[in-house]
Amino acid sequence: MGTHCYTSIVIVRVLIFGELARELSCKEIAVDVVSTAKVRDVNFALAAKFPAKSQLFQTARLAVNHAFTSPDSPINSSDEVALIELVGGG
Amino acid sequence: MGTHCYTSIVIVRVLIFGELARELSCKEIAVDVVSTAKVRDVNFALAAKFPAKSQLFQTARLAVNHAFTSPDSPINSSDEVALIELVGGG
Amino acid sequence: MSVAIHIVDGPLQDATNYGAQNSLAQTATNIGATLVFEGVVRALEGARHIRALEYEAYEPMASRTLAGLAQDILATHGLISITVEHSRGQVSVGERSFRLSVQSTHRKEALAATDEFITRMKCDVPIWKSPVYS
Amino acid sequence: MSVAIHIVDGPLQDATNYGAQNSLAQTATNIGATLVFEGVVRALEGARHIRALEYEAYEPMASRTLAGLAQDILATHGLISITVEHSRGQVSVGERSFRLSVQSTHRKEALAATDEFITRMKCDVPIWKSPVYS
Repeated sequence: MGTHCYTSIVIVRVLIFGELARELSCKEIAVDVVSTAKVRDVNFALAAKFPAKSQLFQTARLAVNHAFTSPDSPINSSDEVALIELVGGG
Repeated sequence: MGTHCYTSIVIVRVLIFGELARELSCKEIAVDVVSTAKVRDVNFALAAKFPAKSQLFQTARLAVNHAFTSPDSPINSSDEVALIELVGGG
Repeated sequence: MSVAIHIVDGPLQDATNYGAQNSLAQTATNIGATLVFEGVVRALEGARHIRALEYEAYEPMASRTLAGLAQDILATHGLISITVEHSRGQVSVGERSFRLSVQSTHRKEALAATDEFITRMKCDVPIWKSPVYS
Repeated sequence: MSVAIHIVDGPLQDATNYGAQNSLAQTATNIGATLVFEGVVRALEGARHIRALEYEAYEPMASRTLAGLAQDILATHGLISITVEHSRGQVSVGERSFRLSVQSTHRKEALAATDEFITRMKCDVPIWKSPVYS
């Protein structure tokens, strides 16, 4: 009579730009998070996937659906997530 | 056997501008100073001539021959003196 | 009070309507100062010579963030108008990639607004630049 | 590095050479910022409506003082160029009486130089303005 834990996993795609995109040779990173994940869990998943860039990814600002959001905001696989860091327009 | 003091007097013309010129209805003020006078003596002579504006004239900056000068500089009747105060270009 | 944002492909052209000559100024008689700041691509990026900068804008967030920032700066500094133009794509050395045009009643707020706008833009607006070497 | 001073009769016309488009910029590839500040005559002087301002310049001291100030600001802030245009005579509401154009490597010095130039100009340069009422 055990307890069954069902935690569904969703894939979140994170757009990256500029120097970071060139360095990693990609424009988008896909990470797995649990379906109840918050924005900060996406940061942690990115950091786990790229240990060499752990510091950057843990603290990077993520925009969800074209707006900056709180690390506490919920996240869905249908959200458009973008890493907005190292910008320098002008 | 008294001592004779000869102090020659020179006339210095001081150009004025802007509000002050309109208020006094003139563009130039002539004052008498001794021939050994310094720039500050011109200030004092102006203040003595217009007691109601004593404060302004005692402290006003005078340009001599188109440059700001020290109150200690000598002054001659041939110098072009201008009162540069209350400016506000731009 | 008005805000306008333009993301332009390639280098910015000459501004056609500067300061007091534009249509707003003909009606807004409380304009006492206009300020136009332009960013120009320099030949040196760090220690290396470049030929151009390539600007990448994440749209529509870039335009939205610029508009939100402009609205905020307009309100905070009590400006009369603010217009932002930013390039995307390639801009060669000597060409302009950014123009901020501000109208205000006095000079102080125009200068303070320009300084704050550019500082915050560089931090918050998703536009990236990459050097293009010869 | 260059300094230019122009005392102009009546209102200033549109600037013909802005920032990166002028001849200096075509050779000076370290220009990263250009700033153009314009002073515009406002309808209200204090609480009263005016029709124009009348500017009176004491020449050649006005031009000399502007040139000395511009040279000093250029050197202190490490600017690339500075151009000053100032009206004398009558300038109507909505028209421009002053333009300061600065070229520099970075934005910070352009903004700081503009602020300091105008503050010191208002104190030291023998140009007086008087309201003209309707």
